[in-house]
Amino acid sequence: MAIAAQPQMPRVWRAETKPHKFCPGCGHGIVLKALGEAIDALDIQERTIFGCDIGCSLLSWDFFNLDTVQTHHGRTTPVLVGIKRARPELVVVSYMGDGGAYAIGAQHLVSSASRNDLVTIIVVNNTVYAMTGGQMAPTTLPGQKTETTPYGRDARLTGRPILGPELVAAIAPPGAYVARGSIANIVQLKNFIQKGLQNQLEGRGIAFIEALSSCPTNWHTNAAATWGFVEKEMTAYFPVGELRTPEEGPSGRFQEVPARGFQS
Amino acid sequence: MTGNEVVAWAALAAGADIMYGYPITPQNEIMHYWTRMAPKYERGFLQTEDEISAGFATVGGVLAGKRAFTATAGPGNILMQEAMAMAEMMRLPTVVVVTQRGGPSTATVIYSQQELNLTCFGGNGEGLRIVYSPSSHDELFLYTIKAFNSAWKYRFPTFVLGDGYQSKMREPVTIFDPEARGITMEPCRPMVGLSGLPGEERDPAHLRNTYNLEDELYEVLMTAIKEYEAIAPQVVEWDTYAVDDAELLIIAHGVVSRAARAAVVSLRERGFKAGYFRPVTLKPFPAETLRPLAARARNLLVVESAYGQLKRQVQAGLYGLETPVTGYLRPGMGITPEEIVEFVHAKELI
Amino acid sequence: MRPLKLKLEAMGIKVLGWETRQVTGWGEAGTVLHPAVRWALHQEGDVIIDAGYGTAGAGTLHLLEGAGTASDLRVLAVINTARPATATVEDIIVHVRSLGRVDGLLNNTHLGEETTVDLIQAGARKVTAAARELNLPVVATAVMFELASFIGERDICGNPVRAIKRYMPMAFW
Amino acid sequence: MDFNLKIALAGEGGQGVQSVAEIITEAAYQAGFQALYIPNFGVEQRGGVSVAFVQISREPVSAPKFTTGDIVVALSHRAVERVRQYVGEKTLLVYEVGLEDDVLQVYGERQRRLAVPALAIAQEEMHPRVFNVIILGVLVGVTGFLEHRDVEQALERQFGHKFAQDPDLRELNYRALDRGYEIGSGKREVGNGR
Repeated sequence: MAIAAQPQMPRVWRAETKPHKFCPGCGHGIVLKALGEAIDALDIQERTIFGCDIGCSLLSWDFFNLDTVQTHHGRTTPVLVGIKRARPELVVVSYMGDGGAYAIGAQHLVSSASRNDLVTIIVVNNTVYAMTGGQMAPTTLPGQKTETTPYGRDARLTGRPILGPELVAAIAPPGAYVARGSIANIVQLKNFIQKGLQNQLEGRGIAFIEALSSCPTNWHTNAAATWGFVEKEMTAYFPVGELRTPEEGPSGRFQEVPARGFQS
Repeated sequence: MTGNEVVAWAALAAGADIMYGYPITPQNEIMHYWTRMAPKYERGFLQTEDEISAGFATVGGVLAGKRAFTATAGPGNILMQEAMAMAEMMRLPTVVVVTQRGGPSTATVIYSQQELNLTCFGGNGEGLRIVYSPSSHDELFLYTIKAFNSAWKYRFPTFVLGDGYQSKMREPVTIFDPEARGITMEPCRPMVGLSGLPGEERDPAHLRNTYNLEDELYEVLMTAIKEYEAIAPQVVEWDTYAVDDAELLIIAHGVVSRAARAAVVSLRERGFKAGYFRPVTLKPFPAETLRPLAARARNLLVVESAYGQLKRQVQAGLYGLETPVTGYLRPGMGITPEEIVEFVHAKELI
Repeated sequence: MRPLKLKLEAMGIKVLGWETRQVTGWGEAGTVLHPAVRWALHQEGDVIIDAGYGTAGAGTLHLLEGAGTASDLRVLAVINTARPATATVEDIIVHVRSLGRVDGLLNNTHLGEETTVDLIQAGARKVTAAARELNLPVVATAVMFELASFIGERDICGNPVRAIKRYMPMAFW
Repeated sequence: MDFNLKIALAGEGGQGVQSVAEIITEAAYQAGFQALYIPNFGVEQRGGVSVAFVQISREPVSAPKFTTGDIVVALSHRAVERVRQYVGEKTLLVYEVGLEDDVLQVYGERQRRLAVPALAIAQEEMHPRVFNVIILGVLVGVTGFLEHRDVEQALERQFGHKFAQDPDLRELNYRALDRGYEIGSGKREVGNGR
């Protein structure tokens, strides 16, 4: 019997819940593949806890053969930080969209970055709130049409897209790992995520990886236009690459100071 | 010691593993004492960026199988409700100590009993929680320990509803090792980070709070509701004094019940047949116990430092009874025995 | 359409889309696309695509493989003049122009159970006037079965009448 | 014996009324009484009048605050006005003698009262920092239910770390306590708990 060649699934993927339910052309499947391969490569399936947010990321709640908790919108990082502080031997992955990371959960991101929490955060940036039907997100590009910016995002009124990795890179103490990958380069993305997990395993600090991703359903784009948007429009605003390796200090103003206190 | 110190010692005695918290008055000293003791007893602490995070990190702590808790008040209690709604949905044994302050909004940092509604019914759900309302430092100690046990035994989010007065006042307290009093701490078990390779040696734990269909949610909720109703008789607690022949029943909870009890003593000394009833658990509410007592009385007086939050619970619990219910309602104000006695006479309740 | 999926399938219509129970958290509201939708134009037989509303208008069709080249694809703007946003000829013209590719209009003027013949005919006049300005045909006026006999085969402007049974009230929205 | 002593103390921040309240509560508890102390905390604690409520009883104390005090202590101009709501007909008002005019103006001649020259004693005979310990001594003296030993132990608990650094300080505090006690015991009318 002839069988069409099937792309290899990462070991940690749960076959019983495949095919997954993301839309055709959605980037989530690719990001989760990169994550799966990274977990496989590090052989940490038995001690990895996966947390997903609200938004399309929640569709990954039964995606892996991993203990998984689906949390509230923007609250995945605090839950996983809570787990990590209680059980430091576990590896925790906080998975969410750009809305959860940069809007409703921004305070948690900033604070976890400042604390250098031992958590690996993966943010899927598709420039829209997809689950709710394509509203403007913190990452919507200037001029981009969404359901709440029907005439295009006017940056003077609604601000410019948030640069998440740049933000984290600016404030996280040494030991942090920060990168922006893209579904257009899955090998590189997997490499970034693996380094991010490694960073947690070594107890060095926070790991933050943004993945440029696609939402053809809410972009209303065909395959060619989808890839064009990810590779040209998005990367023009969101440059891909590593922003911080653990050896580097923050890109923002930062001065290493010895511990100090009041004279008693 | 102060009540906040009592809570910290109680959590330590209960074997709490980790506290997550965010500063707010009048809760702060719980964190202060905990952070001083935690390293000596190998317990954890994380100061979070807000109460939303403190609540969710507590959720994370219990998911990891640890006796985790947090403490808050007023506006912080509002933010905490988001995580507690998740705990309610997912049956997570979180413990929250609330030190009520004046409300609404920022109001005062001092004292009130205005967080009864929020603590019992906060969140977008049915209020499947256990809420203890202690009235003394001895009880604050006891019920903080009990909160951990009830939470882990019954798996409903559990609250100790204190207040600013209890937090800040100093009175004698006897602290003890629960084991020495025959109290066995309910064991904790993790919900994630289980042993065995998921997918091969066991199924992965896939925990969610989101459902697809009305029917699906309904089934989950009704299971929880029925369990809550089934355990309620084991959980519910109350206290009474001089109720057997009471013509006037004074009902109060928390620190106010001390004034209510003293008022009853004072009325009895002068020959008036007054009695006192105190719900120790506000959720579940001891309506079944209160009903026959209330039916026998000629008047009911609800005394609270809020404008009818307890009174509403009492009236709901006594629906159908004809005994008139009067309220001495002082939102955000402390209440003394003398005031209650004066009110009783002024309104000719006895 | 998700709530109607099983009912329509019982009538012999193949519905490309998820059932509500299959997708966690989307309820009736999510815009998740079933993979089969992408290949809808490659199906045998008549294919009806409900593109819904939205800023993309007919641009939603970009999600379908072959939408740009399918020779027999027709895009119809369904107009209900009882809706405030398309209540006047001018508003209908603006609306249709905002949609992108449109090949014809369909007068679907109604007020649910309270629809009257006069309302439908008034709608037909507006839609026909707008179509003339847009240089598009009016392919039909939709009339619920109960009223179809009062109008006949053509509406007051001479557009063909399509008698319809309304299923959408059984959908969530 | 029915014994439920209610004391309210008020003064400016830094006058040490909370310390006095804490020490007397601690001493009462060590002496076998039930005792409850609650500060009037909150926004007022910065820049406002600092008020402390102490209750000492044989039975567990009921409500943490009270309507009328048995003894009310006012140590500043603002405090005299602030404690008005706690002063009843039978209340003994204890105050710094320099506030005599304020007290007479607010409470009149008929109010039971005890003026204490604490400021003068502290400044002239001792040290300004023991001002509040003199007041503590007055309270111990006027109530008479505490043994000297209980109060000294409570003082040690509160200030022991300071005494260790400067032994003269202990002697100074004990002297202040004695001096206040003399003044107070001359006016012993309430709280004869033993």
